[in-house]
This record gives sequence, structure tokens and C-alpha cells, in this order.
Amino acid sequence: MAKVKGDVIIDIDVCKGCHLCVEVCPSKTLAAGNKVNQKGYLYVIKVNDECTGCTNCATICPDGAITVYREKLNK
Amino acid sequence: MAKVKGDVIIDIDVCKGCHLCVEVCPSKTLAAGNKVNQKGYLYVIKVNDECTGCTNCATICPDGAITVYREKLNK
Amino acid sequence: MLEEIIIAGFGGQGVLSMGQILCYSGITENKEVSWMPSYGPEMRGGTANCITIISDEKISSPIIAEFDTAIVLNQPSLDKFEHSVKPGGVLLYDSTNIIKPPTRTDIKIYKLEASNEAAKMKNTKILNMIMLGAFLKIKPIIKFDNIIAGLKKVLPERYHHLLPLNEEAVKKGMELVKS
Amino acid sequence: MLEEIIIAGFGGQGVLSMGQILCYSGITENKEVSWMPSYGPEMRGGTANCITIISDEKISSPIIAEFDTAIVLNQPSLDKFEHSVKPGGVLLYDSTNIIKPPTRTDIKIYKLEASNEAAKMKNTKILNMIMLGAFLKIKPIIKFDNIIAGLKKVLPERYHHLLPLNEEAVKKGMELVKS
Amino acid sequence: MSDTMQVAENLVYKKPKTLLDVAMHYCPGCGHSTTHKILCEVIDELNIQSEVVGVAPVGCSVIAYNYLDIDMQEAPHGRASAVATGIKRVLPEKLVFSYQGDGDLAAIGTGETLHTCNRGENILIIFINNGIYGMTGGQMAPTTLENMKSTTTPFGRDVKKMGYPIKMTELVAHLPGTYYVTRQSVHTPANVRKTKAAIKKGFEYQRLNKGTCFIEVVSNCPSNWKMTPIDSNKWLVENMLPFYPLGDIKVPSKEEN
Amino acid sequence: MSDTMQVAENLVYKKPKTLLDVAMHYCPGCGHSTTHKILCEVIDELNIQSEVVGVAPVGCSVIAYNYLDIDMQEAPHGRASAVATGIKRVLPEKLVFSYQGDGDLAAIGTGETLHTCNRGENILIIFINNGIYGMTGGQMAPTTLENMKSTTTPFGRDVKKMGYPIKMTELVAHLPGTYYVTRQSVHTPANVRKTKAAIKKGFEYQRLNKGTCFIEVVSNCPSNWKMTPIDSNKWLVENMLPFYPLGDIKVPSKEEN
Amino acid sequence: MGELKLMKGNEALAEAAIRAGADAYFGYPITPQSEVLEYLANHAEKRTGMVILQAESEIAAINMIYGAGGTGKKVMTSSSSPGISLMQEGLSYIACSEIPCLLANVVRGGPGLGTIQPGQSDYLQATKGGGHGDYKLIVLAPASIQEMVDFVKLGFDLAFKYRNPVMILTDGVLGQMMEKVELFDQIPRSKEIPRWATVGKPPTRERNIMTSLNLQPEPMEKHNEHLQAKYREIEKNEVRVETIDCDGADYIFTAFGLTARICTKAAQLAKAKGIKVGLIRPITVYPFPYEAYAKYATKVKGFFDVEMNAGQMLEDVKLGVLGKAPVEFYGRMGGMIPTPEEVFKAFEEKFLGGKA
Amino acid sequence: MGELKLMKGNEALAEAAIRAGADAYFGYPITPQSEVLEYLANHAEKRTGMVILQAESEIAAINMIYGAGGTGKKVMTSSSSPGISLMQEGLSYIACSEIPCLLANVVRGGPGLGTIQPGQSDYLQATKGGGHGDYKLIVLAPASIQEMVDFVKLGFDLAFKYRNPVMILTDGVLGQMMEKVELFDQIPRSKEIPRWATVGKPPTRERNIMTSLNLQPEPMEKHNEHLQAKYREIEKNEVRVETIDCDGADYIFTAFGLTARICTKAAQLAKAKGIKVGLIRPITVYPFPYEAYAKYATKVKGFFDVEMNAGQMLEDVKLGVLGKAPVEFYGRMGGMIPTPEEVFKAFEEKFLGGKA
Ligand SMILES: Cc1ncc(C[n+]2csc(CCOP(=O)(O)OP(=O)(O)O)c2C)c(N)n1
Ligand SMILES: Cc1ncc(C[n+]2csc(CCOP(=O)(O)OP(=O)(O)O)c2C)c(N)n1
Ligand code: SF4
Ligand code: SF4
Ligand code: SF4
Ligand code: SF4
Ligand code: SF4
Ligand code: SF4
Ligand SMILES: [Mg+2]
Ligand SMILES: [Mg+2]
Repeated sequence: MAKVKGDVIIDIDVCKGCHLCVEVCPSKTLAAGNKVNQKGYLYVIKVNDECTGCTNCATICPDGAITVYREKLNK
Repeated sequence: MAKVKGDVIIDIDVCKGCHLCVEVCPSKTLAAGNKVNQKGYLYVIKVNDECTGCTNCATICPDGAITVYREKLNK
Repeated sequence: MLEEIIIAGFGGQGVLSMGQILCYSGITENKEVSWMPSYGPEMRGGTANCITIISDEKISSPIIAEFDTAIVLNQPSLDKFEHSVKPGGVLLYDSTNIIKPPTRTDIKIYKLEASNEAAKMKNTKILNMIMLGAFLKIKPIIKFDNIIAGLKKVLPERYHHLLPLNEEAVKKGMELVKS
Repeated sequence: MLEEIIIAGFGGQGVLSMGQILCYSGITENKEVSWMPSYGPEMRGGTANCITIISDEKISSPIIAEFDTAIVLNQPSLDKFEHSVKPGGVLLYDSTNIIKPPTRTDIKIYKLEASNEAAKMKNTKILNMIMLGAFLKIKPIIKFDNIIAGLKKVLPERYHHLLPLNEEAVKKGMELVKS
Repeated sequence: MSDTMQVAENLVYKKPKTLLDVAMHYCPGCGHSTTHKILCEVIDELNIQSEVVGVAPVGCSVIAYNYLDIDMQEAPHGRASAVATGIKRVLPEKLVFSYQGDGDLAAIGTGETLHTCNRGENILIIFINNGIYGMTGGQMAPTTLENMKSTTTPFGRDVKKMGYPIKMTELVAHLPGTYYVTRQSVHTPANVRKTKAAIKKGFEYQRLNKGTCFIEVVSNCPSNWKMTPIDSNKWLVENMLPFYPLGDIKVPSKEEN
Repeated sequence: MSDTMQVAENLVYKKPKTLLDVAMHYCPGCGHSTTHKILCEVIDELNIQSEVVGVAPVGCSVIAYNYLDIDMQEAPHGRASAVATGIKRVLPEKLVFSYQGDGDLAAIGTGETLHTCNRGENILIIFINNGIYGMTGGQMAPTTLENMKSTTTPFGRDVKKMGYPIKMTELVAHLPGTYYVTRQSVHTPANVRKTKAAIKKGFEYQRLNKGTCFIEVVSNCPSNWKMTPIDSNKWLVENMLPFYPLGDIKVPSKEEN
Repeated sequence: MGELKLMKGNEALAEAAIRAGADAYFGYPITPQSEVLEYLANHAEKRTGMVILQAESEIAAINMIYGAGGTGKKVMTSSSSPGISLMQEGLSYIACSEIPCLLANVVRGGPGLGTIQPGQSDYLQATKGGGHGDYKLIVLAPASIQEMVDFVKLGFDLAFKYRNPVMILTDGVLGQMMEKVELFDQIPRSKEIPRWATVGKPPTRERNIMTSLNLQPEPMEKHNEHLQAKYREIEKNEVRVETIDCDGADYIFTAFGLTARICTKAAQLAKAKGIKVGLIRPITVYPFPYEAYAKYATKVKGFFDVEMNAGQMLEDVKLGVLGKAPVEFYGRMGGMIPTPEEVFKAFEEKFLGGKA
Repeated sequence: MGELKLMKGNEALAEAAIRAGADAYFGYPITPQSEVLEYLANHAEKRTGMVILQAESEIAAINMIYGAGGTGKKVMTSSSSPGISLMQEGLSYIACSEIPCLLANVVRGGPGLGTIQPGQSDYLQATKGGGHGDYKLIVLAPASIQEMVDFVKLGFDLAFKYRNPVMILTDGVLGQMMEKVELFDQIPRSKEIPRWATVGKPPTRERNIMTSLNLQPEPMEKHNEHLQAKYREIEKNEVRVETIDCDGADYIFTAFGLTARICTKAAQLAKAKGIKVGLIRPITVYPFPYEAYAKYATKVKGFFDVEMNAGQMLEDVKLGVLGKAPVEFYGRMGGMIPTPEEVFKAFEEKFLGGKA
């Protein structure tokens, strides 16, 4: 079965580096980065292209830092 | 079976004429009088000698206006 | 005209409504009026009184210590207010339950067996109306008809069938005062 | 001796404890001290600062607007306090994250790569100790030993194994200031 | 007859000595008086006058301390259980009770009541539920029954607008801090005796540091219900008791006792 | 890849528009933020921005109104439900909610909370239970667990002295005025979705004038629990949830719905 | 002319609230003012649809006012001394958030539970700040049942004009006594929504927020400055005072509320003895009519302040007189009411060496 | 000499309570004073057996004080502005019932929720009557952490001497800052039971009752007269004031608490420019040191009052000066703290036409 294709955009200025999204991503797409943003938080980065667009990360993200896209299946 | 003998003393200055005692006396010993006391209450009077000293009246009397005596049975 | 009255008795004797009737009637005659009850935890018995003022002019203080007239319905009130009557003023009292009668000589004292009269009329509740009648006889500051109108205002609707009895009581009170 | 100091940085950089260490040490030397933190909903990030005063005489106001020395650990604090240094005073700052350096010419400015040094020493938490050492080099108002005693008071017991590292950091700070 | 009868050895009931020899200001037939009386009987019987400190509320029983011959404190309206907490915490070895009306305990004092019970303060709370604000002249209480008239619900309590009658006693029974929770009444001699027994238990458990004992007394207010005392008790049986059923709500489990 | 993906028609999740574009002051990983976000999602989805009036408490969420693009009022500590009652009574056709912490709702505000629920005010109460006073720096809350440490229970909460953790939600469920009472959480995506659904129901029932809807959100306070956000959620699962089990506590009966 | 009625003060106040088009009343029973809620419960809803709610406490009541007032509605509460004390936190919030509302304190004898008899001993609480922080209520002190009625209307007007809470500071006597009053005609409840009200944010405006908080002190100070400027404005525009026979007077009696009427009668007693006595009656006790006193301070032999308290307005009187004339005080406390006769006697003693 | 320590004001206050032998503390958290309860929770019970209880609210706390204080124990609470407002009803009861107790108000910027930064804007509430009725708290205004400590002891002493609640009126800065303090030695908790205390009635005495009620106004007035007489006594005996360099001064700065220290520094700036400036610092703000002002009113060119509020002590200062010298005011509000430099500048502007 072909995997659904998804993608996320992380607003690194908004991210507070809580890393809750990292925990909930089934495809391990997200990880703590090693740079801090303006507010001093270790923001999260994308580390692979396996995203399925499941929205778990965006749902759990307290600060709404993640936008999720998913390819329509019947396209 | 011989009836137990009892008696009550009503403190007519303390009685407020609520007549709750009248209601609970099994031997109908108490009744509303027709005179008012100093505070203007229709105090309660004894109207027979059938008292058994059951203490019902004294127990229900809100103001502790009734003292009850009962003859010791084994005297 | 300025009449400053204290009305006092046991709670339940209708002293507060006597004052109210005077005030309502006074308004009908375009007078200024003021009614000030003693208030307190009366719920549970005790005495009650009201200061009632009827005047042609604006009333300054609703609180006063000396009165033109005292209408008194029991002993504690008599004890309390006998000495509050202005010299030359009127003390009107129901003598039925009074054991220590008033002693002042510089005021006009009217003694009424009002409770007994009320009992005769088979309704102890109209005691106050008898006293009111007597007062109006002594000091006809308000027209009889207006008093009856005032009475109508103060008596709750559900008692309006008693209006005639009350009217009669006022008249009885007027009679009782020897003029 | 009267030294009025502002210490400012991000919450978590240890600016409050720098002031406290100075105060504890000051007491050991029988000096008068005053430490006044900015307080607020710091729980949730933001900047922090403290006014620290060390004096031979009784300290009047713990609140002051101009300082002999400003020790500054981040850009917002630099922006805020550069102009609060008295003419002739000292501005000591960690330059690691500074993009707009200070511009005043009437004060003595010391710039330290303290964060980098801390990173080199493998513990970013000792940044504040490096700064403190630098300050003491510039203004030796308190003896080194007493500073270490103060440090001991401020550092919670469970971190006392880090005392040597902290001591080293103070020394490093002292070294970094070119005398 | 009476002359030979009325001797000390025949005495079977007399006003308790802790109840002072002054007329209580309560209206004729009011359950407050009855409850005061049995409270004093318990104090007499347990011989605890010197150990008891009571707290009076703001309500008709505001001057309870004029009748009970024990040390007492007043409390602002609703705060009796907080005042009692203060006393008990500094005098843990004394026996502390609060005596409160339904307005006091279940309206303005809701927070204090719940938290005192929740802390399991070792005190006894006596709660007189007469479904009305007696003292202030008959306004709606939190316990006023559905459709019941009061001066502030002249058309009857509309529960949708004015809230439901609250069963405070059931509520506090849910809290782990309460140890003994019961609802009693004083409208018959038998009920008076039961209530007295409950109060006695309350003090006994307190001595054992068991937690909060909470005794509701469903009571009457003849004056504000606008009934004779006898009618008020009938009304109580017919209207209050169905909604506020009598009986223990929380009793110590066997092992504990 | 991204370039072709990131087009409007593929968009499946984006921050709700009612959530203003400013950084919230909450600590990283705090459940307050998450709850704000889903509250806004509900407001977006029901399209009720112009009908909603919210009440913020005193607690970490004190400036909730800085983040939510709706009309809002502040309330003094503990009084949010009274403030909400005031609003709702004069604007019965609007949708009113209060948002309160556990200290706010279950300590100082106990009386207001209970009576608001008892009156069945047609409002939605969102109750964030993080077992601590977040705002003031980690003191014991009424909901703090047994033996849990806080700045005012440095040796752990001794329930015998400091009271038991209160289950406010179960308590208000006993009141006839409440219509829908549930306990949810936001520590996993699934739970976030459930909580969101509950909030949505709350508004829907309010529109139908059903009475008080009460939604507890068991939440974390990484800062005062002194844990990372991830650890705090683990701790929540292991410690909070056993005592505060998730799920509906009172649901509309079939006929009613 | 409006309808003439004989009414108790508390009922008149309630009737006036209905007629003023009030939208809601939230309150909790307490003697001597429970008739306000009772009257409203009986009459209000069916006549105007006004919302009447008996709250579970005064704290709940004042916070319902906070909420309902924030929606721009005309809202009101009333209580008596201990209940008003409980409202102080809420009042501070309300004043800071600039919520218009009306409250009545039917004062009883304090402190503590005190008595249910009348008092004026909440003057300082009402005028100087019972709650925390720098805020002011506008405080109206009626002296007659007519003013109990009129000040409800005036009170609402001022509350909305300045977005400020207004208090009617009255007492148990005025609450319980009856006098003839002229009632104003029913004013329909307003349908207007003030621009600041929280009623749901339409797309056409920014969201409205009612708050008294600022995490940063700088904006909080700005807001305080705004409030202070408003108070200066109120002090400029809204001082109301009644002065009777002050020109040419040798002595000036001064009192507020009921006591002023007692003083009027006492002044008559004085005049009957040939003493020239005037009266200053502050109608607004905040803003206080300092200038009325300053104006006569150099012209009279003394001021005689009479209150049913230990001398609370006295400080304001002294601030007005500023040492330029003697100020004497006579007060009754704990629910006692002075009579005109005793007031006159006290005046004689303080100023005339015992007798006129 | 006692133990020397570097302490935060709030912790010093708590430590002093333990050392003063306090029996109990009841309180509710609020910034900027939560450290008091936190410190006590950590240290008190194990050291002296002192009872520490976090109440469910400030209202519960003050009423626990009412109860515990009635037993004759040394009891204490603390809070900050909004919390103190909630205590006003209880305080009125406590004062009326003559319960000795100590409370601290660590004032923050108001009104309403305000800020958590320091303020002095509860001066009027503390000194004039936040609650209803004629009562007074004794109010001590510390200006240093040392006084935060010393006034705990003094406060308890005064509370028991007069059977009156005593308030320490301090602010967020003094609560949060650290200074060196000398701690007094531990005073053992007292075992004495005052004769009036409610501890259970032994057969040997009449029952004790703590109450503020009298259904009859006559005895209530008598009780008020007793209270007033006590307050006159306090005003006679307990006025505490610090005057610095006032003799020969041309100007007098005046301020209480923290602001007085800021003024001391400002005065130094003035002296540096050759201006003769003195300082009056009321230590007790009730009883207020009116005479200290009267004494210099005819000798100086002006008084300069500085407060962290809109001018609350100002009225008292004016009542002391009584128009005999100009009184100018400079205030910061809502949590803002004036600096010595700006105080001096404001002084220059008000009195010296812009510069010294
Ligand atoms: C703060 C405050 N609010 C209101 C009152 C007025 N008040 C006195 S007693 C009472 C209610 C009494 O009702 P309840 O507690 O049921 O006692 P009861 O008289 O019925 O026994 C009220 C509202 C008060 N004294 N203090
Ligand atoms: C009357 C009053 N008392 C106390 C406070 C201090 N205070 C502010 S928030 C708070 C508790 C916050 O805890 P919670 O309600 O659980 O909210 P959280 O911050 O945990 O979300 C307290 C005690 C206050 N602002 N007002
Ligand atoms: S949408 Fe799902 S798969 Fe994609 S990054 Fe987020 S959690 Fe991972
Ligand atoms: S959940 Fe959100 S805030 Fe947290 S790390 Fe991920 S993107 Fe950042
Ligand atoms: S004791 Fe019993 S029998 Fe005797 S009078 Fe009383 S109720 Fe009747
Ligand atoms: S019960 Fe007591 S008070 Fe009532 S009538 Fe009988 S004796 Fe009198
Ligand atoms: S008013 Fe009611 S509760 Fe109060 S004493 Fe009378 S009957 Fe009892
Ligand atoms: S303190 Fe706790 S509750 Fe408050 S924002 Fe931070 S994590 Fe959230
Ligand atoms: Mg009741
Ligand atoms: Mg919380």
C-alpha cells in the first residue's frame, strides 16, 4: 500500500522547543534542532521526508507552530 | 398492667405557647390554657393526672419549660 | 399645621400601620408626611414604634425626641414615651393593661379602655383603629373620609372585607373621647 | 566605598545569584549590602536583573537609576542599561550574542567572550561566574576568598560538587580582563 | 399526688444546666431552641463544658452564646467553619463545634464549608436547615424547596432561574475528610432523641480525631413559613423530609470503629 | 516535494484564525496553550466568534484575552463563574464561557463554582487542572495529589493536615444544574481531539439552553512540576490520571438529546 | 409632575431602578436593605424584563455586576455595611476596568456585625478607598426618600458618563422610613450597546476586553494616570452641595444624608434662640465640596460637624476649613441616631459655653 | 548582638514570626508575598510547632485568624492588595471584637488585579478604614528588611497591649529585596492564656465570648466609645516617626516605607547642591505623626510628599501642615518606583522653578 504523502511547515519563531511533537510523530520526521531561536528556544526541525500528514504533531503542538499538508489521495 | 405514674411542672414564664408538647402527650395531660403570660404567650396547662412521665413533652419542648418526674417502679 | 406623633406598642398591635394610615391620608390632603419605624429583629416579638409627622410644610428631621402627641398601647411604651411629650401635648393610651398610669400634669392625658372595646367588637385586631379614631377626635388634623381612604391603602386587599369593621372602630374611638 | 551595580540578562543566566554572591561576600567583609531583583512573571522566561549595592556606609535607597557598573549578559539588557551607567563608570558585557555593541565613550567598556569561554569549560551555567570574576578584576571591592564563601552560600547544597568548577570560572573571568 | 412525686429521685427530665436560665429570643416552636437544648444536654452528659468552644453563625442563632454556658465565638456570615478551624488548629485538644443555618453554611459559606470538610478538620458542624433565611425575614435560602414561596421568590422558587435546593449534606459526604455525616430532625420526641445521640457521637468521634462530623438538622421556621409551630412541623414532614430524607449518610466503617 | 504539497487544497492543519498571531506567554509544552488553541478551533468551526464572550481567571491564563480574538472579561481570582453568570444573564442569547485554573475554581472560587453549577447557568466552564498554582510559582492547589511536593508542601501534601485533593468535577456532577460534565486531557493528539469535541458539545448544548457544561482538562505544569514537557506528560499519565480518571462523568440522557 | 407615592426608602430605590430602565440587579439579603431585592423580585421582571438574581453571596453579586456591567448594561446592586466590605476587591476591579454600575450601601451601625440600626460609619470606606489601589467611586448621599429615587437616575447617568461605579451612601433610617416621593416616568431599557462593551466581537471591530491588569507597570501607570485625570474631571464637574442660610451665618452646621435633616431642625432650634446658623450639606461626598467650606471659613465663628460615626467626614471638613475656623464635632455611633434637640445642646456646649 | 543574615524581606518577616513565638499562620498565596507562607511551611512547624495552614482563600484565612486569635494565641497572616481587600469584612469584625493579631500587606500596584510590582496605594485602606464601621488598625510602615523583622515583634506586642489588629504595611520591593538583618533570639511560644480567651469555660470563671454584635444600639454605642477611647490612647502613646535634619531645613521631604529611603538619597542629592532638606518618615501611619508636621509647618518653605500612589498620605500631611506651608506631591503609580534622581528633579520643578 502506497504511503500517504504529507508535509509540515514549522514556524521556528513560534516554536518553544517543547518537543512534544517529536514524541508523537509516527514517522520520526521531527527532531530537536541544535539552534536556538530569537527567544532562546531549541526549535524543532524536519529530519526526513516520511511525513504522512497525520497532523499528530500539529494537534499536540501547544503553540500552533506547525502547519500540515497532505496530498489528496484521489488526485 | 398498672400504669406508671408521672408528673410534670411547667414553667409558665418560659413557655412560649407553641403547643408542641400538647401534640406529643400520649395521655392528653397538657392543653393550651386561655391566659397569657408576661410575654403575651398562651401558656400550656395540665388538664389531667394521667401523666406517665414519658418525657415526650419535655423532650419536644424547645424552651425547656417542662420538668418531668416519674415514680420509681420498684419502690 | 405640624403634628409630631409617636405611636408605640407591642409588635402585632398595629402601631406601624396606624402611622402609615395617617401618612397616606395626609398625602391625600396634600400634606407633607414622614413615617419612621423602629426596626430591628422584631420578627421575634418585642415592642415597636413609629414616629409619624404630618405637616403643611416640608419636614426637616424625621427623627425627633419630643412629640405633640404620644399614642401608647402598652406599659413599656408608656414608660418610655410619657416624658417625650412636649409640655401642653397629648398623651393618649390604652389603659386596659396599664398598671403604672402616667403622672405628668403638664400635658393632656386621654385614657381609653380600647382593648376592652375591641374585645366587645369581637376583633382584638381593631384596637389600633379605635385608638386612631380617638386621636382624630382629639386632633382633627385629617378628614374622616381621607382616613378611610388611607386605611384602604394600608390594609392588604385580602382583608378589604374588614373595611367596614375598621371604619366602625375608628368611629367608636371618636365616640370614646369625651369632648 | 560605595559600588552601585546593575546585573542583567535572560532569566536562567544566573544574574540574580551573581548579585546575591556579591552581597553574601560583602557581609563577610562587614559591608552594607542591598540586593533588589526585578521580579515578575519571570517563571515564563523574559529578562531579569538585580540592583546590587555594596557600601561601607548605611545604604539609603535600594532603588537607583544610575550605576557605577553595569554587568550585562544579553542584547535587550545592553540596550536598556548602557545609558544608566554613570559617566566614568564601567560597562561589562558578554559579547557572544551581542549584535549592537555599546556606543558610549564616556564610560569604560569591557567586552568578554564569556559564553564562548563557558562553552569551552563545558558548562554554560558558569557564564555568570566568569562575568563575576571579570568584574572583580576590574573592581576588586571584595576579596576572592570571600567571594568563594558567598558562592557557597548561594549555591544549593546539591550543587556543591560544582564549587571547584565555579571557582575556576571566576578565575577565568579575572584572567580574561586585560589589566 | 404531685407533692410526693416531685422529688429529686423521681426526676426524669429537666432543662440541662449548660442552657442558661434566660429566655431565648427564638420564636415559639422554633427548632433552633430545641437543638440548643439537646446540645446542652450532650455537653452536660459528656461533662465537657470546660473543653468545648463553640462558634455561632450569623442567622437567627447569632446570639446562641447568650444561651449556652460555654466559651463561644461569633463568626461573620458564612465563615463559622473557618473560625472553628482557626480555633481547633491552635487548640487541638479542645472540642470545637460550629452551629450554622442553611443560608450561612450553604450560600455565602459554601467555600468554607466544603474546604473545612475536605481538610477533615476535627470539628463538629451542626447545620440547621430550615429552608429559609430566618433572621433577615424569610428570603430564599439555597435549601428552599422547588416552588416554595419566600420574600425573594414571591411566585415560588423557579429552579431554572434561581437554582435547585442544595443537598449540602450529601455533597460533603463525598469528601474524604468527613467521617460521620447524618441528617436528623427535631420535630418529634423520637427525632429529638436521635439528633441528640448524633451530636453526642459527633463529640466522641472528635475526641478520637476522626475528622469532620457533620449533622444536618432539618428544622422549621414557623414565623417565615407563616404557620403555627404545629403546622410547620406537619409541613416539614410533608415537604422537607421527602426532599431531605432523614438518616445517616456516611457512617464510620466497621474496622475503623 | 514541499513546493507542490504546500498548497491550500492540501492543507490539513493550520493554527485557528481566532488564535491571534502573538506568542503566548505560557511555558513550553504547557497545556494551557494547547487548550487555548483547540478552543479557538472550535470557535472557528462553529463560526461563533461574534457570539462568544469569554471570562479569563486569575492564574497563568490571566491574559488569555491577549491570545483569543474574541470579546473577553477578566475576573478577580476565583470569581470567573460569577462574572460569567452576570454576562449570561443579561446576554442570554450569547455563548459565554469561563476558563479557570484549579486554584481559581476549586479553592477561592469554590462557592461561586458550586452555585453557578447549581443554578444551571447556561455557560461552559473549562477547568484546567494542573494540580498546582502555576501563576504564583508552584504552591499547593486543592487538586495537588497526596504526598505531592509544592512550594507550600515542601515535604509533600499531608492530606490529614492540608486536606485531600478535591475532585471538583465529580462534585458538580451531583448538582442537578449541570448538564454535561466530563474530564479530558491534552497530553496526546487523541486526547486533544477528544477535548476539542467536548468543548464543541459544550457550546452546542449551551445554544440549546441545557444548563451548565463543565469540562475539566487534566493538564501539566512543566515549570512548577520541575520537569521537561515530555516528562510532565508522563508524570501526568502515571500520577494524575489514576486519581483523576478521564471520561464523561455526566452525560445527557437519551431522551433529552 | 410624576406619580406621587408614599414609599419606604428601600422600595423607592427599587422602584426607581425599574423606572430608570435598569437591566439587572444582583444582590444578597441583608438588613436593613433586603426590601430592595424583595421589591424587585416582586415587580421588576414582569414590568420591564429586568433581570433579578439573588446571588449566593455579596462577593458573587459584585462579580455578577462586574460581568453584566462589562456588557454595557445598566446594572445595580445594594447591600449594607458588612456586605459592602465583602465587595471591596470587586469594586477595585470594577473601578479600574471602568465599568459603569450603581450600588447602594444602606449603612448600619458598625463595626463588625454591629447592629442593624442606622449608621454613617462607612463614609471613609466609600470615599477614601475600601478596596486596594488608587480608585474612586462617585458617592451620592441622599437625605430624603425623594433623593433615594432621584439619585438612582442621577447615579446611572454619572456611571455611564464617566464609566465609573457610583455609590448611593444612605442609611437604615432612609431605607426604612416612608415619605412622599414623586416618581419619574418609566425610562425604557436601552438597546444601545456602548462601543466598549463585551457582547461578542463582530468582524467590524477589534475585540473588547474588560480588564484591570497589566503585567507591565508602565502601562499600568498610564492607566492610573488616565483614571486620575478622570477623577480630576469628576471633581471639577460633579461636586454637589446644598448650602442653607450660610451667608451672614455665625455658625455653620454640616452633615450629610439623614444627619443633615436632623441638623436642619437643630438649626431651627438655634434660630428660635436668635443664633445665626447655616448648614452645608455635601450631596456628593466624593467629589467633596471643599470649596463650600473654604468660602465661609474666614467668615464664621465655627463649623459644627454632626455625623452618625466617630468623625469620618470630619477630616474632609478640616481639609476644607484648613484651620481658619474652629471645627467641632458631635457624633453618635453603633446605630444610635442623634435628635435635633441633642444636636442643638451639643452645639451650645461646644460653642456657647453651655447655653445659648 | 543577634544573628546577622542576608535575607529577602518576605523571608525575614516569616523568620521573625517564628522567632517571635507566633502560634499560628493562616494565609493564601499571592505575589509578591508568597514566600512568607513558603518559608513558614518549610521551617516553622519543626522549629517551634507553630501551626501553618494554607487556607482556601483570604476570606477563610482572616476568619481562621479570627477564631485562632480569639483563643489568645499569637496569630498572623499576610497577603497583598487584592487579598487584603477580601479581608476587610473580617478585619472589621476582628477589630470590633478586639482580637490581637498581626497581618502584613505586601502592597502591589493597583487598583484591580493591577501589577505585581510594588505600590503604596493601600495607605488609605489601611489607615482610614477599608472595612465598615469606626475601627482602626495600628499600621506600621517598615523601610528596611531590619524593620520587617523588628516590626513583627513590635506588632505582636502592640496587638496584645491594645487587643487590636496590627498591620505591617510594606510593599513588593521590601518583600523581594535582600538586606542584612540582625535577627532577635527565639522567643518561646507563650503558655499564658489571656483571661478573655475562648479556650473552654472552667467552672472558675464566667464564659468568654468573642463578638462584634449587639442587637441593641445603646450597648453597641458604648462599645464604640470604648474603642474610640482606646484609639485615643494609641494616638497618645504609639506615634512613631523618624525625622532627619529637619531643624534648620528649608524644605522637608516626607514619605513612608520604601519611598522614604528613596527620598533620603534624593535629599543627599539636594544637599550636594547646597539645599537644606530634611525628612519626616512616619513609622506608624496610624497613629499618624501630625505633630511632626505641625512643628515645622511655620519654619520651612515647603513640604514635598513622595509616594508610590496618587497621593494618599497627602491628606494626612495636609492635616498636619494645615495650610501653613505649601505641600507638593510627587507620585508614581501602578507598580512604578521613583528613583532618587527623579524625585530630586520633581522637587526642583515644584519648588525651585525647574532647577536647583
Ligand atoms: C456579609 C453578610 N451578608 C448578609 C448578612 C445578612 N444575614 C444575616 S443572617 C442571614 C441569613 C440567615 O439565614 P440562615 O443562615 O438560614 O439562618 P436562619 O436565620 O434561617 O437560622 C443573612 C443573609 C450578614 N449579616 N452579613
Ligand atoms: C484574591 C487573590 N488571591 C490570590 C491571588 C494570587 N494568585 C494568582 S493566580 C493564583 C493561583 C493560580 O493557580 P491556578 O488557578 O491553579 O491557575 P494556574 O496558574 O495553575 O493555571 C493565585 C493564588 C490573587 N491574584 N488574588
Ligand atoms: S504530520 Fe504526522 S507524520 Fe507528519 S510530521 Fe507531523 S506527526 Fe509526523
Ligand atoms: S510541539 Fe510545537 S512548540 Fe513544541 S517543539 Fe514541536 S513545534 Fe515546537
Ligand atoms: S411526661 Fe409524657 S405523659 Fe407526662 S405530660 Fe409529658 S408527654 Fe404527657
Ligand atoms: S412545648 Fe414548651 S414552650 Fe411549647 S407550649 Fe409546651 S411548654 Fe410551652
Ligand atoms: S425566624 Fe424562624 S428560624 Fe428564626 S427564630 Fe423565628 S422561627 Fe426560628
Ligand atoms: S507555570 Fe505551569 S501552568 Fe503556568 S504557563 Fe508555565 S507550565 Fe503552564
Ligand atoms: Mg435558615
Ligand atoms: Mg493550577
